[in-house]
Amino acid sequence: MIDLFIIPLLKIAIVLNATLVGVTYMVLLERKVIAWAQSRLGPMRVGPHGILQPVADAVKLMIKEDITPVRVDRWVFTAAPIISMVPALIVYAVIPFGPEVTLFGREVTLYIADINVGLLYVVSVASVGVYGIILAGYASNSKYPLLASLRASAQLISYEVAVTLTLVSVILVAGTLSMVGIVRAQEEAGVWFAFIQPLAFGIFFIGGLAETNRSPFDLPEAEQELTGGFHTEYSGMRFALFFLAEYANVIVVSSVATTLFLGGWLRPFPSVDALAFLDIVPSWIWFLLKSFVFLYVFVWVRATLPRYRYDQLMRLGWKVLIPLAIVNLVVTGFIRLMVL
Amino acid sequence: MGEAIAFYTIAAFVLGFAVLVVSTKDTVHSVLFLVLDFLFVAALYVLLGAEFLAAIQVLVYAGGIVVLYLFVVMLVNLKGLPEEHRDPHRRTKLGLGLAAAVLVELGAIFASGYARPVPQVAEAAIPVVGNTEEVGWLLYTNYLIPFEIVSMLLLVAMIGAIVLAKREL
Amino acid sequence: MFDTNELVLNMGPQHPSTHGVLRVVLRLDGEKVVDADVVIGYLHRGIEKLSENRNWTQIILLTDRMDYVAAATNNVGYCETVEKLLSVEVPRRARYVRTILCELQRIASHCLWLGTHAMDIGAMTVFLYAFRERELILDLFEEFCGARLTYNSMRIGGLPLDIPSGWDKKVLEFCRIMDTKILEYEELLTHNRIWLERTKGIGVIDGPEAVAIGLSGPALRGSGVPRDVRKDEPYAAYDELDFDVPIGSVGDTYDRYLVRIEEFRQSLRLIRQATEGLPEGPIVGKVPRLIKPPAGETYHAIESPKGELGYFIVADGKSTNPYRFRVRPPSFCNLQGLPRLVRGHLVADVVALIGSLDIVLGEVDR
Amino acid sequence: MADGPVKDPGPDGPAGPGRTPASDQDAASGTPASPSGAAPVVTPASRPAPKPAAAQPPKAAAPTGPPDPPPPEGQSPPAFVVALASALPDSVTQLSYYVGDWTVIIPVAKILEVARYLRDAPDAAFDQCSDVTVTDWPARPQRFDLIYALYSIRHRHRVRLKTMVAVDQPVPSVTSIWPAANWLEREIFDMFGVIFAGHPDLRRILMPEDWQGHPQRKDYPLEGPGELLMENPIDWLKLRQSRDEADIE
Repeated sequence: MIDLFIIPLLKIAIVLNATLVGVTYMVLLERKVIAWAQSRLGPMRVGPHGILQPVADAVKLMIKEDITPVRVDRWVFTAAPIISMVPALIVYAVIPFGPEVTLFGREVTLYIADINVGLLYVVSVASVGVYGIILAGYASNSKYPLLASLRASAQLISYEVAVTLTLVSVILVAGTLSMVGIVRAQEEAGVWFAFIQPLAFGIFFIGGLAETNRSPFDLPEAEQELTGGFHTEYSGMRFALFFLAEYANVIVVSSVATTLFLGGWLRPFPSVDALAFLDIVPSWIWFLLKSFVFLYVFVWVRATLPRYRYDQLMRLGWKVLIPLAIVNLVVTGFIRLMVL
Repeated sequence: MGEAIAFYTIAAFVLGFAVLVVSTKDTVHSVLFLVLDFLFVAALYVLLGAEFLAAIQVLVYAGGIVVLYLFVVMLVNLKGLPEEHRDPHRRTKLGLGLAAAVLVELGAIFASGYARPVPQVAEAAIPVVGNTEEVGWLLYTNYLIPFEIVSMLLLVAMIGAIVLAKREL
Repeated sequence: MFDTNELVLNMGPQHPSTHGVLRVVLRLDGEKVVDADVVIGYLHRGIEKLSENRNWTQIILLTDRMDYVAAATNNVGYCETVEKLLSVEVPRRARYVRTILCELQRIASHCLWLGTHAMDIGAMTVFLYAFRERELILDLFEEFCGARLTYNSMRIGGLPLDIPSGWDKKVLEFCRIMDTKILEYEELLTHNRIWLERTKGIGVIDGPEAVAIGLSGPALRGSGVPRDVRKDEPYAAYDELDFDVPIGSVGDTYDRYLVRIEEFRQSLRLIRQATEGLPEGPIVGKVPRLIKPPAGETYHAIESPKGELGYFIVADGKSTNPYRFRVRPPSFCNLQGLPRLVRGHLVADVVALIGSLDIVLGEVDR
Repeated sequence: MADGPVKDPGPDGPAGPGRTPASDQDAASGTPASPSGAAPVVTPASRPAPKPAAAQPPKAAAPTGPPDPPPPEGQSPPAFVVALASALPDSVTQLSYYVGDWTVIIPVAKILEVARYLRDAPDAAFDQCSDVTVTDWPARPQRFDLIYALYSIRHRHRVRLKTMVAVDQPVPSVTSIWPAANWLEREIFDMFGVIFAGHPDLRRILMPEDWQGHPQRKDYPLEGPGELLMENPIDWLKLRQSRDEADIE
């Protein structure tokens, strides 16, 4: 009974809460890091060094008036933020934060589920997230959100092709679809897949930026002629859901990248015995640290780069990334065939 | 027992959403019900132990194809009145005809299914756990020709779509 | 709205990237701009008419309100025109200080341009960097004349006050800081691939055509025309100082960017020379207490950060206000080239091109 | 300026005869101006005249134009002016030099010819039309001074063309020669009501499309339609109504 219900439920509760808190602090991290990059201070007023700013933001967004414009499609308008939030959260079911640990004399795995098509699950759930964006644009019954949502979803779908192709080459190397299995494969290989598949890693990172609509691919949201993007008509908590979903997706991409390319919960250089003292640090801390590096890079990129134009973005996706990903896949397959 | 409950619940949802797909007036809502329908079909696959198929169902149908449907439905203005036709009951007749055909087909399947027992070989071919490798083997051995034909067909369709969409090449 | 018919898109007057109250009506074929109609006048305050009803000294503060990000330059242009009408000799020290102020103002204006232009293209950090340095200049101006935006910092015949003690050291210190900051901007943009893709080949215009449609200033020099009023018709102390006029080669947005970046350096060079060689002496020439130039008219141009800023002033010799006060606003004349530049580009480029022309609506509309 | 001193008899050619008609005109327009004031030259159609003439009388005599002094002795005009006078006879009615600026005064009919000549002649090469503007002298029958400020990038010299225009007298547009004049001429049309024949797009530019009157004319009240409200409320109401209707459309 305990193994079947209580522990999974506890794990779900912990992961869900950690995610939501993480998302809100991701916002603070972004504001702070960008502020430092721009020689500013960022939020400083709420708590020491603005540490409670996310709480204030959350309270503000919750007590703001939640406006439903008159001529919108009510059901879809309400459902859209939820549809975009839910996939971003349920992805965490398969993300391994660490291997088994012993807690209170009981073997506990530091992941909610290890399903044998874990990676495929991540991809398919992420592909459902696009509905939130499309429906928000459609339901708003307004020109700019519609255009922005079409752009956003076209961008998302295009880059998903490249990203999925890179994932296939990772699968080829690892020989499994299970997220835990992929980490274990890296443990056996003694090297992170980022070093075996550097091209795939690069494409995944760029594609991840584009899929989460982050700078320099953030034009569906910030393009000057499209005003606010697909969530222009949203306010209050519904807007907050879109906001949270975006950052949750950023964290998902970082976690997945960590798992696939940076050895998940493994310490750096898992094959070098001289570094064995690093094992003192719990595995999940390693995982969080690596994800944090990713998050930082996401913010860093935003502070540094200008924005692509829409046609340049599509050209980059279809004419550069996808061909590169295919070449990478073919070469990986070929080498794999030779080696085995 | 639990499996049966799960199956019937999911099946009820599948059927219910299917009915909603055809009965809803708003086309966008109808497409959305289609997505929900696909998600529950994926749940059925999970119940059958075919997780790979379930994931692919969500990825390809819910995440890919229906998005394109949604694009088309959103961009083509369907709010206008349908054009006049000489026979106003044309659609009803067509629908009845199709329904009859489906009924006959179902009857035939039932009849043949009850007529001879399910072969044991098929039982073994269905992987006990959702086995991605198994699916891959089958696709590239037993079903290689159909698989390749389907991929050619898709390629042709893609080229056709490009030719149609791009006026000047 | 997705058929191939032309679509009319209205940008502005309330729009984040039109730099004020500019309205551009775009005729689009898909995403491509077929034609653009620029609608201006939302900030028209009738400064020309107003000036014809103020006395000669009061007008100085009206000129502040035209190109409000380069107020000192406007002051200089106006005062020099009146001095020309009065045939007053401006003391050398005043001319040097004017040059320093003009060049500081050019850097401030270019900082603002760089920040907003980069922001339009999505590089938000450059925006804050550029404004950070602009603050330093505003501090210098505050110390000089007490104001941070609209300075009213000139008098006909010279300056209202001498520079505060130690001010020149601060100016040199600023030059030293600015030298390193320009490298920072360049590091973020000049070789950035996305920046190159967004600016190279956008809004290409060759030299003769740029002259014909009336571009001036950096927008003209970006097309390779070495036209700079400071060099061609020297005013203030420019004939005594050494500087180069950077020009572009292709005439696209990137060239205009490079020209302005190089102008940062040339301005610093000018400021250094003028500050180090600042002559002693009076700061105001022999100007009558009641300014009343003899009847006559003249046109005088200076190089504002935006281009050729000309004043055409008619004095009737009887009243204490100009009979006709006309400004040739560089932003107005440059903005005229916008429809030509945007034709054939995408909507997102319109934003980049408005930024690349560097307009200030206060000056366009007056 | 550098290529000027070759021809000495030249300056007297255009300047000599040019000086007399101008001074004649000054004298001629000076006398009738004082009794009638600005009243006869107010455009009849464009505006419900808000009795601007009332503002004028306090000044004894409205000025009738700048002095346009001739070049002083020994100051020879630039070569291109001499060449212009000989290439296009009757094109230069007067030549003026003041605080270092050369102004060539030409008749309205010759604007296009002169402009084209000044742009194309190799020793003139005025490729940049810096500014086009107008000075309003309401006391004069040809009330507007239309001024073109030209600059040559090749030779680095400047000249101003000036011509006198009456109200409702169409002026040939120079947009075909200098496209830069487009908006400048529109602004003049907007502010002074000078009509440019052959302008591709003669609309108001700074004022709203439905604005009545031309604000920078000397007889235009300083405070706009508000003044109209004080003096003639009925007209003001009509104006507002027509504007509202335009908005609705």
